[in-house]
Amino acid sequence: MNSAVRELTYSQAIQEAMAIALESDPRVFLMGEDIGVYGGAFQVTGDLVERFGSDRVIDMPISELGGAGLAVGAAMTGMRPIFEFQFSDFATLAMEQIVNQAAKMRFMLGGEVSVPLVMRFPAGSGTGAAAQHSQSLEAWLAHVPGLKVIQPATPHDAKGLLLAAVQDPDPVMIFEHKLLYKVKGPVPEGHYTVPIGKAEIRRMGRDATIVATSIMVQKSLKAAEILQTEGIDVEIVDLRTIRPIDRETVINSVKKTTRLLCVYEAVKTLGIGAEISAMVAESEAFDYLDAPIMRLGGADSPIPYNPELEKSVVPQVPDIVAGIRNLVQGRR
Amino acid sequence: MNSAVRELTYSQAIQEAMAIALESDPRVFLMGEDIGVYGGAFQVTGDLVERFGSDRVIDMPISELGGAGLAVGAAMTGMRPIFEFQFSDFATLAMEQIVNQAAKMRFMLGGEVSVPLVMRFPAGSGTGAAAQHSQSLEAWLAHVPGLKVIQPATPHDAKGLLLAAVQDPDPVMIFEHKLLYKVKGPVPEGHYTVPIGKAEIRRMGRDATIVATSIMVQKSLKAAEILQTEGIDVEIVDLRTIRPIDRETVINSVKKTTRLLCVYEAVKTLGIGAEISAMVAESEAFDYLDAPIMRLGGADSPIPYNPELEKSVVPQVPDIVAGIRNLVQGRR
Amino acid sequence: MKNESKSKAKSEPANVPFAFRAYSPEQLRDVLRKMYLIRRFEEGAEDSYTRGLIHGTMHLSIGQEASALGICMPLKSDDQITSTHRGHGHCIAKGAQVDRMFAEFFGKTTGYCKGRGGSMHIADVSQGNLGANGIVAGGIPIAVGAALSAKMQKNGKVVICFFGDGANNEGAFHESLNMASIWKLPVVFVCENNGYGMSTSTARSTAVANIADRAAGYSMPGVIVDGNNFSAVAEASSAAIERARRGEGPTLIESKTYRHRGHSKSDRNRYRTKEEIDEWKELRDPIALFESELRQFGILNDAGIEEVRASVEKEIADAIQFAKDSPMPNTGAALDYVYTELPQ
Amino acid sequence: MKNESKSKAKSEPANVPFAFRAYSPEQLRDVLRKMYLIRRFEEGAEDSYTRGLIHGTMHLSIGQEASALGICMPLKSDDQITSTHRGHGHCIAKGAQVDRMFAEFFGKTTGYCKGRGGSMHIADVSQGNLGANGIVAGGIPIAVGAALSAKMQKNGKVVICFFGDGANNEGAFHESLNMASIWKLPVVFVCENNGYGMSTSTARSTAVANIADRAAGYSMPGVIVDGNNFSAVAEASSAAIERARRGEGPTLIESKTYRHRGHSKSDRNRYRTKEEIDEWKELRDPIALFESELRQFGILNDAGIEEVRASVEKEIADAIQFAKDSPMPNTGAALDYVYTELPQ
Ligand SMILES: Cc1ncc(C[n+]2csc(CCOP(=O)(O)OP(=O)(O)O)c2C)c(N)n1
Ligand SMILES: Cc1ncc(C[n+]2csc(CCOP(=O)(O)OP(=O)(O)O)c2C)c(N)n1
Ligand SMILES: [Mg+2]
Ligand SMILES: [Mg+2]
Repeated sequence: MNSAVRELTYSQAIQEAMAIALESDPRVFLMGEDIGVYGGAFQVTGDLVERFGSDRVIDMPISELGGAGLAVGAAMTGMRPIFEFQFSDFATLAMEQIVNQAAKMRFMLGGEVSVPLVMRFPAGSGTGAAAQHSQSLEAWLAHVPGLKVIQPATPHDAKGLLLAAVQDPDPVMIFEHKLLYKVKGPVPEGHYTVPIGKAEIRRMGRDATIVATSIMVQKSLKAAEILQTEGIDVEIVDLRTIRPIDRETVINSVKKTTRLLCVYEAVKTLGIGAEISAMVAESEAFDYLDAPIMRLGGADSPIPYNPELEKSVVPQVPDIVAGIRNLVQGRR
Repeated sequence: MNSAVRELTYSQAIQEAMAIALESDPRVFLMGEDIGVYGGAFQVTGDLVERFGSDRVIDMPISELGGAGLAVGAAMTGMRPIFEFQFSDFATLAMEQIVNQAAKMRFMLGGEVSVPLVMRFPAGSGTGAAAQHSQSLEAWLAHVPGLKVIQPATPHDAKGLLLAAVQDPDPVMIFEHKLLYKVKGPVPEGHYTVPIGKAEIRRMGRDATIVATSIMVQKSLKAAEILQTEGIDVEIVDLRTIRPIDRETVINSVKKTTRLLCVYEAVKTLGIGAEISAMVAESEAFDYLDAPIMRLGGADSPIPYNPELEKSVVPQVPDIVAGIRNLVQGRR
Repeated sequence: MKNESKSKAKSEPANVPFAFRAYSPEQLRDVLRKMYLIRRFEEGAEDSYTRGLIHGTMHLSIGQEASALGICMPLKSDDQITSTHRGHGHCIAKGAQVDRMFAEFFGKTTGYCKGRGGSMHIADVSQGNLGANGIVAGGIPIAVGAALSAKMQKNGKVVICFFGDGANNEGAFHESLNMASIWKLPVVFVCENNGYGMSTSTARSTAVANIADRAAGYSMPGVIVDGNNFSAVAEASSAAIERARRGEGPTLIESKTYRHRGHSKSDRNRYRTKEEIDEWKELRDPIALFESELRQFGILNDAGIEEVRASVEKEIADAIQFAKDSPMPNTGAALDYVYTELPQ
Repeated sequence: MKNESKSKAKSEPANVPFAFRAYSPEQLRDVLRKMYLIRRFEEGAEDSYTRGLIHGTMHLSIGQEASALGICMPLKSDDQITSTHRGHGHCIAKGAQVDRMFAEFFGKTTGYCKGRGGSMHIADVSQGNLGANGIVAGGIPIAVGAALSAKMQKNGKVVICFFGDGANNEGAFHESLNMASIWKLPVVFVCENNGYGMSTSTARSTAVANIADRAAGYSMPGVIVDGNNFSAVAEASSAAIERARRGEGPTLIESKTYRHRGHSKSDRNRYRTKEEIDEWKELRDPIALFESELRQFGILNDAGIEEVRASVEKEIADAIQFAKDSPMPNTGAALDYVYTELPQ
């Protein structure tokens, strides 16, 4: 296996992972709306239908609930579907099949089946698509036992985590931030996996820990550079998997830096930062804390259409800089 | 208005609230599955169809998504529907209408409409109904701006909060624990409201605060009695509304007692306790804490059918007693 | 028994119903056995519930036995089904053992779902039963997905998708039938129309006179059968299964039947009359109808029928004993099966 | 203009299309004006998008103008509609002002949604437009709910529910049509079948030849009309609206039409041929067809048509200017309208 490092965009990395999965495993197929000749609403499936045919890259009718259920049924009977929601918001139509069926089937049947299903959810704001096409709903699924939920932040992880998801015997939900699709980064060729359930320290630091997800990892790295010029040294934990959470990596980092800021785009209330905060507050890291645990999440508002309003309701680099400054300098 | 105090069951209190709303406001109607002659799966609507007729107590087909959408459309055009889900689990079928439409309609239309919609969700485990009929999904909706979410713990509050919900101009989601339906308590006659967004201190105490929701309030009160015999004096905050949260009541209690245990039945990860914990950890109460903030929530598991297993995956009185003991005595 | 031959059936092919032409006496006897088994299983479960041995709720299919048997009879053992909350009959018809079913109801580790699922999730994957479902219409897309698997794997399997009349108003019904049709998947949709979804009659809930009328909206055949007539159901099922197996796509069968019991354990039966119930019980009981045909076509005499009954009584009694004697799951094992245990 | 009378139409009632019998020249002239307005509004929006004045995405209904106008023409101003992501035409047809629409697209406080909604949520509640919807089929149950309101309030209103061919495969379609039918609600379902749901043709997505064929599954009339022929659409709409107003329940109208543009701003048009697009543009353009009828029936001559066009040009230019000049929302006001502000 060739592991030369090239630069690919996040969406190319996902497409490459799907191509490898389709090539190497006849049980794998793709299903979604307009993923064939259209190439997917975000061009992630691209020309895969030409390479693998319309029997394995299936354009389905606009029927999210039924389509998700078909994927569950196929997964229970020997296939490995990769199901694309056109926008993560449309998961609202398929929660029945995701939550009552996919997540619980193995449990309800006492272990007699498994549901090796991958679902992909293009998520997040920043595209001017307004309230019904910009949500970040990953926390809902992270609340559901039986599912695994991942949020890759880099092209490298997008490919490796998707390939891990395809191999996983249980349903894996992947939230992809739409603004990441065009972001480039090094991506090894060939097959490799990134383990589900392991966070990654993106930057080592002494003064404070940022636990971030998805696009907020990129924003936090930028904030860290600015903060470095002020002499504040930030450690950045990219959570990568939000169910199950890599407790150890988070807690060790907080014990080291003694300060924690959780940064995520979803609505702050009950977003993943709430869980990270609560997990740390009940852990042995609590005794190490030199400051309150802070969260920077989305505003308690739907995503507005107007671009300035839209930016104002999700955390931006200056918000992260300010958040860390306050945390370190004790300003509140 | 007569406010003599009688004892009613929780479900009688809800039924009385609906009757008052139907009597006093011609815009109010009920809609749900088998709420007419059957009286509702949990007999909450009872004989209301006989009193108010099948035009105002509407049995609908088994069509949760469509039914919820009808309620949204009716609410937008001058009616005040009270919509019953037969089990809260079936909300999974209607998330599209609840989250993309009801919650966001006013915002998306720049304030030109409002959606005065009440939805009732019989929730929770303990009835042997297994994984698809026992979930506690309130945290999902509490993550959604535009909604208000309440969890009455007593017959008194069930009536007063429902009447407040019917008057509210925005969508209000009410989660009713099925095991509470037969619980009795004092309920004033006639019309009264309990304010949405206000928690209630059910028991004053010095040594630790329990923030509990729904049936866990009752269990916490029992635990508090046991703890009292050991000399541990617990304060119990019944959250009542989980969106918006009554920040002030919670934080003041924690500042006083310096210890916090969040108790809820939903899956621990990303359940409401995560938000309470995180809210306190980033507040001024952080500096008052003498112990880590602890949570007691449901296990990371679907609800099993077997009754002993079922009990084992949700917090019980001895778990609460042990949780507080550890918190107060520093055992972890 | 051994002396009863198929000769009579063979001599009158035109007047002889399908089942008596298509199946051997042994097979027909086994159909009767399974009809009893369903009924006695459910009566046993009801009785155990009343005595507090089973908790939760359950939905009995007593009165619908011919439908379950007729639909499943033409299936091969590796064909698959998805079932509903009213799924005990389907489970038995597809070959499950009543001892493991009782054990499941009793919440025991020997149950089909190791005590995790109970009545609403009863399954027997080894026999191709992918499970009952607590969500009305929840199993419909799953069945279509299994049919998609069968088509992709070219394994020749057919999938039966059971659901009720109430389920036909769910969006999942619509989306699933449409996809099954456009992709010509090997699935047979079986609507067991017992006249009511819980308390709501089809007349009040459904805008068409017959559920089968909706088949046209998906360009598939819609077939109405008397669901209390085993042979009629088996004939319709057989044709639909063959069609599916030939790759010609799905069929919607509406099997008109009736449940003798209430919807579930908490039903006060306020929405239907005693007369209606009695009529179905007395004049249209599927077991009585099948017995009289068995006699008419010389397959079984009274003694033969009695023998079948007696064997079922014993099977049920043994099964309940097995369930009682089986161990409870360890409460420490509550998290088992949430995820697949990975080999270390 | 003033000299063109209705006399010609009146003298030949049999051969004269419905619209030319039912509407006055002034009304017909206004229909043409609104058709232009839709087209020029969308061209203006497209142009503004290309210049970076509008962000996000938009779905243009160019080519479908006759459908929007024909459906809305028989409505009273307090009748209601629900619309779709491809909703600019419906909005204009139902009486909205293009200046406030442009302002919305520009994200301004003077926009119909105060800059919060944009193209996908354009609404004008004052004119009975309950809003476009970003969720395919999301507006269908809402329309039925509005019709339920109308029935309960006995206010005589009728609700038009617009949706696309793609939407007809959503569960919400099925559930909504069923409920509208069983309760005989005053709603008219209008499927604007432009042949594609995004890239997926109806032939590939939908198991019936005509969407209207599905009406039978809900016991309601299913009507197919040439959606590019204003008069044909208005005639079907008028009949359905009258039926609804009489309390006889819903109708499903399938209006066959075509969108000239791609699905949205990111469409590379790989799923249809240039020939197909050109044929619809050149031979079946709804505005050209309507103009030729206006000439044929003596309602407008070339000069009259030119006059209408010119007035629309000015209206569009003024509207864009209004939008440009309008203020942006204050970013501090991001939380406005999340909840209803209670009077203190
Ligand atoms: C999505 C959903 N809605 C409602 C219910 C509650 N419920 C269980 S069975 C039932 C009636 C189903 O009727 P039908 O499909 O005709 O099946 P039958 O019970 O008659 O066999 C209802 C309303 C459910 N389990 N799932
Ligand atoms: C529930 C949902 N699924 C998918 C989409 C993405 N999407 C937007 S429009 C569209 C095509 C809709 O087709 P149709 O109903 O025929 O309307 P048209 O665009 O042709 O006017 C799709 C797939 C969506 N907005 N909502
Ligand atoms: Mg039924
Ligand atoms: Mg279309």
